[in-house]
Amino acid sequence: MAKTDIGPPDYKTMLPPVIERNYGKWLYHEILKPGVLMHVGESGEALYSVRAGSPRLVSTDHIREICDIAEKYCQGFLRFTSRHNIEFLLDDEDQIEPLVAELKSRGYPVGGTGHSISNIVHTQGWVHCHTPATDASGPVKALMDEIYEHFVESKLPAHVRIALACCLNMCGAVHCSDIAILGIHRTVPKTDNSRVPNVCEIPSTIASCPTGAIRGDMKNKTLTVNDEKCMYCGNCYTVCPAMPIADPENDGISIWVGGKVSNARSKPMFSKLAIPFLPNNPPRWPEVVHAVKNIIEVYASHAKKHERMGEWIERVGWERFFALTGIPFTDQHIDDFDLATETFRTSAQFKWR
Amino acid sequence: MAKTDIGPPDYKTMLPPVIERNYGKWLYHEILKPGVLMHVGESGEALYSVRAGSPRLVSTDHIREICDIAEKYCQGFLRFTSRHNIEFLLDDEDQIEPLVAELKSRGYPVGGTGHSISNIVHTQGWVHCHTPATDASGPVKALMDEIYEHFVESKLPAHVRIALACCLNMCGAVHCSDIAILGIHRTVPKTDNSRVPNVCEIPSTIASCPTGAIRGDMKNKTLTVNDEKCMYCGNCYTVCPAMPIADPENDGISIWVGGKVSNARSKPMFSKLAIPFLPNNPPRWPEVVHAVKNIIEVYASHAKKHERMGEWIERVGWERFFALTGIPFTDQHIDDFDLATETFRTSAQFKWR
Amino acid sequence: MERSDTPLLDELEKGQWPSFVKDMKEAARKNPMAKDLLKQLELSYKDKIGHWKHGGIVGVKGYGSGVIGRYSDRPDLFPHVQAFHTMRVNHPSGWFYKTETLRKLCDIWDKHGSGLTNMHGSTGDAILLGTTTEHLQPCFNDLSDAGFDLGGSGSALRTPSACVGPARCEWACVDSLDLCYHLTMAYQDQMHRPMFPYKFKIKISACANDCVAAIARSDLSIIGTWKDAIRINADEVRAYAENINIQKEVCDLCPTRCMEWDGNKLKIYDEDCTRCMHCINVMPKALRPGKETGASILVGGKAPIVKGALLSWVVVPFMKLEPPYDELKDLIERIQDWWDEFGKSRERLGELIQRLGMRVFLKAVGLPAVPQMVKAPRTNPYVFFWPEDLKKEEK
Amino acid sequence: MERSDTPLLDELEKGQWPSFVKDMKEAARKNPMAKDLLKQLELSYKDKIGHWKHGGIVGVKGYGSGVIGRYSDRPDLFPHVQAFHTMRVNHPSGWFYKTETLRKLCDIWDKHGSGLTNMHGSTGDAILLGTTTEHLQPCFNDLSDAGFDLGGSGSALRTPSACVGPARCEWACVDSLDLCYHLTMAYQDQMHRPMFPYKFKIKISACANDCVAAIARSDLSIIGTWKDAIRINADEVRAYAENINIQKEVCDLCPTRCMEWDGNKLKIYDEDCTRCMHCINVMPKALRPGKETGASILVGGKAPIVKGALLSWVVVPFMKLEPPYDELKDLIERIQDWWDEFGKSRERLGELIQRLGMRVFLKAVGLPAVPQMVKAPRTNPYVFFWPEDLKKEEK
Ligand code: SRM
Ligand code: SRM
Ligand code: SRM
Ligand code: SRM
Ligand code: SF4
Ligand code: SF4
Ligand code: SF4
Ligand code: SF4
Ligand code: SF4
Ligand code: SF4
Ligand code: SF4
Ligand code: SF4
Repeated sequence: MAKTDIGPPDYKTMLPPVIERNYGKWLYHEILKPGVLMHVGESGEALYSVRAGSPRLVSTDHIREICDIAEKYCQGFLRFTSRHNIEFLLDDEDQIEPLVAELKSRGYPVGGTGHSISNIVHTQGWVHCHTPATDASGPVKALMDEIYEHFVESKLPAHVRIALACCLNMCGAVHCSDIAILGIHRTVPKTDNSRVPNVCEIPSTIASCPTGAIRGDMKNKTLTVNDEKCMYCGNCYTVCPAMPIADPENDGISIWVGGKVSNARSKPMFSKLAIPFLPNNPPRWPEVVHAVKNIIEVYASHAKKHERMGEWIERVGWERFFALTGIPFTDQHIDDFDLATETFRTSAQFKWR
Repeated sequence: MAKTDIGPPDYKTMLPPVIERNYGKWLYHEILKPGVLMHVGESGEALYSVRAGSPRLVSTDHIREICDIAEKYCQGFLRFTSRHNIEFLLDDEDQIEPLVAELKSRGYPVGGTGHSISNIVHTQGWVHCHTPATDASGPVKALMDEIYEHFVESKLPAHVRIALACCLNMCGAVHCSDIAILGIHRTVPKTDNSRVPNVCEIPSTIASCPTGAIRGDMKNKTLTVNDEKCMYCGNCYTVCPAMPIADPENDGISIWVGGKVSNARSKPMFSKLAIPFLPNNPPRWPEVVHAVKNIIEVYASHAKKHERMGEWIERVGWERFFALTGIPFTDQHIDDFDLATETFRTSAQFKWR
Repeated sequence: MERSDTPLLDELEKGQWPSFVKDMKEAARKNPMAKDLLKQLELSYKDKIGHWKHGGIVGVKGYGSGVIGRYSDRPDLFPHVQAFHTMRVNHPSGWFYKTETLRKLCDIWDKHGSGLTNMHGSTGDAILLGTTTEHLQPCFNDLSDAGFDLGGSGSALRTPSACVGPARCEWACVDSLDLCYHLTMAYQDQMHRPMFPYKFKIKISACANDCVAAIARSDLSIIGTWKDAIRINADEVRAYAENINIQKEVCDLCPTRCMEWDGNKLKIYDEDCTRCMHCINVMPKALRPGKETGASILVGGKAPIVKGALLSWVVVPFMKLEPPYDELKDLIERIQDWWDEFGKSRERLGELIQRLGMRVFLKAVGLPAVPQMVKAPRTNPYVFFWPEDLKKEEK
Repeated sequence: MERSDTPLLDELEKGQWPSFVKDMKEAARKNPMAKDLLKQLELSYKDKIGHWKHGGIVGVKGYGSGVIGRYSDRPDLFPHVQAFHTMRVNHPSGWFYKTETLRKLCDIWDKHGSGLTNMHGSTGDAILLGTTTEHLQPCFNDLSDAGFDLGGSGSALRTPSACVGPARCEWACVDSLDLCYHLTMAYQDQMHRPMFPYKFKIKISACANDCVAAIARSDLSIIGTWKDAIRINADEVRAYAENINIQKEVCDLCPTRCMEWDGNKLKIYDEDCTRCMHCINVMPKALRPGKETGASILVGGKAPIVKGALLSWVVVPFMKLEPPYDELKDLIERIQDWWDEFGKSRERLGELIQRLGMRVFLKAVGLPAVPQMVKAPRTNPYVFFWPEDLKKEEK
């Protein structure tokens, strides 16, 4: 019988000796070049981390390749980052260049540090989930190919964090990203009332709807959606499989901007709607790639140093953001959920554009 | 038969000649001294306005006295301000000093301009309304006596606008004042179900409750309040006289700070809760007077020039405001109505005090 | 010395600020209503509770509003205020008066009422405080003869009000007084015969200083502004520099930081200016609003009841406002029609928009969505699409 | 040349960024599940729709969570992914691995699953992507033997995660890794046996840069901070001054403007500092967090479903955090007990507090109200009073 509740391996057994010795006693760091960090301890000892990009959806052979590299240069010590990059941990400065060279030759991008675009946090999409309105890995790959330079170089005004979630559940918390790419449905779920009695609990389905669009008939065990109140979040489908919502023609992607998580300078902020809808256009989602690149370029050429996307927009104003990016403003940009009034312009201060 | 729908007298017939001549063609103004404004037209002509305080609740004899003065110095032209002060309108500079002298001798305070505390906008209170939780004119008089110097002088960092409303209906819109004094009830209305069928409409009474605390029984024509959900707003009483809420022992006053209306520098802001409760202590409400003076003094000694109360607090932080004023912070300060989450500190940025 | 009937209120005759108790006593000397009011108020000061009953519906012929009914809960003690109704009287725009007009008002009120008034009520009306039911109609007749009319109450339009504007202020971007008068005259019917879901208030400030607090307390707030550049008088700027620190007091407090001062010349990047008025306020001799003036239209402002207080928000960034104000009146009527159709009883315009959403409102009244309407776009992904936004489904 | 089965996906092998399609093909070469996954994904690319059915409940003995059930809606076409469940595996704190450990994981997964993984999932688990129902238990057995355990799913605690913290970062104010490991071990039961109203996430960032995005995506967010002064190395400040504009890049961007730089000396008014990290971030050699370190505890963060997204907010401004972390664990348990008692099904902690109010929450968990909990006090006057706040009524 397998042991249960043993928890994960103790991280202490996973740390390279240089970390063990300097644990909690680091003094400062420097970014030696994009993707290469040096952390210096109070002891004077240095740890070098080389960060490489990853598609996150990786095969066991790919992991073994990473292991091979780590064994060759890092005594077998490595880590993954909170954005799913790979970090090779070295104590020997001389190994940096050979490692970087080998990584490049094997097609691993080295970068993601400082004022760059790091890996795109993303989710399952069509690879494994049941509620996606788009794929995850595909748009990420298509986009990273096009903004590759911003991963391997560090030439933006500040960090730009991009995330993608394939449905409104927002796994990965795209809601606080400089640029969020979000799969959305746009049509009302098609309730199959013949299945409802078997697979759905009526009260919890009703409760699942954020806008109260679902009415239930307890006697006949049926559910009805008020089309006018439904904003296609898909939450009812999560609790009731008889309410599928995917719709190949009308599902797609929305783009959100200006969120952040860190407390540096400004407080954490949610991302705000920039583009309500772009079509799903596999395999390379050109409309999405184009839209995101446009936003990055406008940001890069207008923001001041250290200014995150949201900080820049707050400074110049949303009217200016829409003018500069050429993105049309629509009634969909205006909040109409619970806290909507907090977003209304309750002042006479605004710019003409 | 009296003519109906004739509307008010045409304002054009009420304007002094100097205004008629310079209407819409003013060039600039100067505050010659507290309470005395000079407006200069493109024509070079000047209009002088002398502003005097008023209790607002005035007798016809008082109005006649004002008329006497206006006739003596201003050819019978005067106006009232949006804060219920009286303005005497002169075109002869030489009349200013005699006018000011006469006003002073008759007990009219001259001031309220510039960085002063102007008249307190207020409401009916026990003088005429049916829902007050406190009096209006009384606390205003008691307070103005104590902060008189701030009306007749102009030595604060910026305008301080004080308003008082005797119940949550907030006539006069105290909700955007530098300091708002608000009458509040603190006990649940006592429903008289014997009167409900005659004087109340059940559905509209239920609908009147912001927190959904009222249940109705349509058959027996009764109303029940869920004590736990009631926050004593008194709105049910407004629509249903059988639900009186006044309670001499527990009614009183709350103090709110940091609101503003103008768009100058910062956007208009609501006032925020400073002191949840002070007792009704007629005739001079010493606790209220003391509390407001304390807030004014702390503000006066800490804010920068041109910084309104709310702007100062936003700059230094609410934790600092409570520390400097010595006002205790309680769970009542934390919002728990509809938009509460918008007020929570969703960041790691704060001061220790 | 005689013992006073009103020992508590007497305390409020002391002190430097003008005393309402003095005014009440003045009136009480000649008027029994005022006398009973004073005594009832003293009782309230003793009991710490009001002594008025829940208001009743009283009025004048042909009108459904303009009078607030009021009855004492102790008519046994204070028979002269058994009925003590308030009359709300339309004020002249900007609260300008000639003394002869004011004197007429006083005479009428001495004849029919308590002799006590509020100059003015918070909405802006001249408030005639306390008369009997019988006196309402005769009082109204006299008012009407003297050229006065009643304001609003109940589910009706209220007397619009306006800042002093072009009559005395160099910053007026619209003729607030004329517009106020025009709207007051145009909407007499809506004011006097309640037919809306609830009250509706209009206030006009001729610039962003908002001296009538329009944004905080009107369902429709009109705030003057301009489209072109701030007018700079460079010499006067330099003159100010001798007395104030322009960098600190002006440039550093500009919300958009769109000004540069090099110690000699002031440069404003007008495309970034949000016309907050601060720089102009501090240097009125040196700076003036631009010449292409008009107003922003905002809607939804109100006090807390029922769903919480709202400040008005922008729905039309810029509208030229010139007589006969047709564009504005059209808009007001489209807005009121929609509110009238969909608003529940006691639901203010702002609350209705809150309930149904801006997109529904904008479509109904025919206004285009623009970024100036929001502080920021939505953060939640609960986005509705209009049917016409979608591709036809294949099946 | 042979026509490819996956012409659409093949397009995603092109380009410079590492391709997941390459990995899928790699796995597909030896694994039929991976092969069918690839083909089903191609179909999705063609159809623009997912081909997975609504998840079912599957698991391993004794656990109610850790596995996400998944079934193809085209088992006719892709029989090898008819069942294709994901296993969520607890990661070592900070995602540190020795290669030997990783290799073990790979071997197990080649034996039991598709050979495809996510390193890592968004919550932080090592995600083993796709196996059959029969393989779940044997796979778990092998994982357990290798020292691994499952993470959470359903209405259970999720694997806590932490920033790299003291292992590599000079700014760590708490031992995020040790705390993460400690909590993960302490709460194995809550993680593996769903008994909450909904999911519960804990994330730990050892400073306010929040490198695990704790504030945005955990019900309980722990963010390191300090109470004393920022440590300044004056020489290093001067050294930075040669490369950067300290006034512009540091002082002017300080959110509280509490720094003064005179070209030679940097002065920080620490009582005004909100420890945002910006100045330290820009000059890591010159500035360091203080020595009196601990963490702020925030609660309520979550994604939009159902009531809208929330960021966590402060409930304990400062807590010292040292093993055995009793104060913290007490608090977590009090919070979870309250949530457990009052939370509706699928109601996250933040939503429950939103529904019942902070005052009820604070009282229940025994925390004092402090101004650090709010951006600003309430603006609406709908204030509740506890019965004990009131005077006894006389009648
Ligand atoms: C490795 C990692 C932590 C981990 O446990 O895995 C990490 C490591 C460091 N972060 Fe971070 N951060 C990491 C994710 C984050 C995240 C979370 C995220 O992106 O999802 C954030 C919040 C992002 C946001 O606000 O949306 C984050 C916000 C920061 C900041 C604040 C940036 C800002 O100005 O807003 C700093 C400070 C800086 O870089 O100047 C920072 C600084 C650092 C430093 C310099 C800390 C140090 O002294 O070692 C590390 C190197 C940064 C670099 O890449 O240049 N780290 N950092 C994560 C790397 C992710 C990746 O692969 O790219
Ligand atoms: C007479 C009056 C208009 C009226 O139609 O009656 C008026 C008149 C002027 N206001 Fe005002 N304001 C008047 C109520 C207001 C209000 C409304 C209120 O207080 O309820 C506000 C909004 C207050 C708020 O934000 O809460 C208001 C915000 C301003 C401001 C912006 C102040 C700020 O920095 O926030 C200015 C600009 C300034 O004074 O520098 C201003 C400036 C002025 C100027 C200088 C305009 C001018 O050039 O003539 C006038 C003399 C001001 C003075 O008293 O120093 N006026 N002013 C009102 C006098 C009320 C009183 O008796 O005290
Ligand atoms: C007389 C006056 C106060 C004063 O002393 O100045 C007043 C007095 C009353 N107001 Fe008011 N309101 C007065 C201006 C206001 C204002 C300010 C304004 O209009 O600029 C407001 C806030 C702005 C707004 O409308 O939102 C205001 C918000 C209310 C409310 C809450 C409305 C809301 O939607 O939140 C009520 C409650 C109601 O309508 O049932 C209310 C109700 C009342 C009633 C009619 C009491 C009631 O529940 O029926 C009061 C009658 C008192 C009496 O016996 O005379 N009064 N009331 C003001 C009208 C005088 C005038 O005509 O000039
Ligand atoms: C695998 C993963 C995405 C990924 O590719 O990384 C994931 C996948 C799913 N998430 Fe998630 N969530 C994952 C991290 C998150 C995160 C991020 C985090 O934990 O830091 C969030 C946002 C933070 C939060 O919890 O609020 C997240 C918010 C949701 C929600 C919305 C919850 C809410 O309260 O708003 C749902 C909906 C639900 O629970 O019914 C959801 C539901 C799901 C389900 C179980 C679908 C469902 O409706 O039952 C997905 C299963 C996919 C599959 O077939 O494998 N997932 N989910 C992540 C877990 C991997 C891991 O264990 O490491
Ligand atoms: S975001 Fe939605 S579709 Fe994507 S993995 Fe999460 S639950 Fe599934
Ligand atoms: S999709 Fe969302 S909004 Fe529409 S009925 Fe389902 S739960 Fe409600
Ligand atoms: S604030 Fe309340 S009590 Fe005072 S006058 Fe207005 S409605 Fe009456
Ligand atoms: S007083 Fe207010 S909260 Fe209490 S029952 Fe009446 S309407 Fe509801
Ligand atoms: S609102 Fe503007 S225009 Fe009107 S009086 Fe005030 S400052 Fe002058
Ligand atoms: S009006 Fe306001 S925003 Fe415009 S320049 Fe002057 S201070 Fe700046
Ligand atoms: S959160 Fe702070 S302590 Fe943790 S890794 Fe990031 S910068 Fe370092
Ligand atoms: S940590 Fe942030 S708030 Fe504190 S001094 Fe540095 S920049 Fe300013």
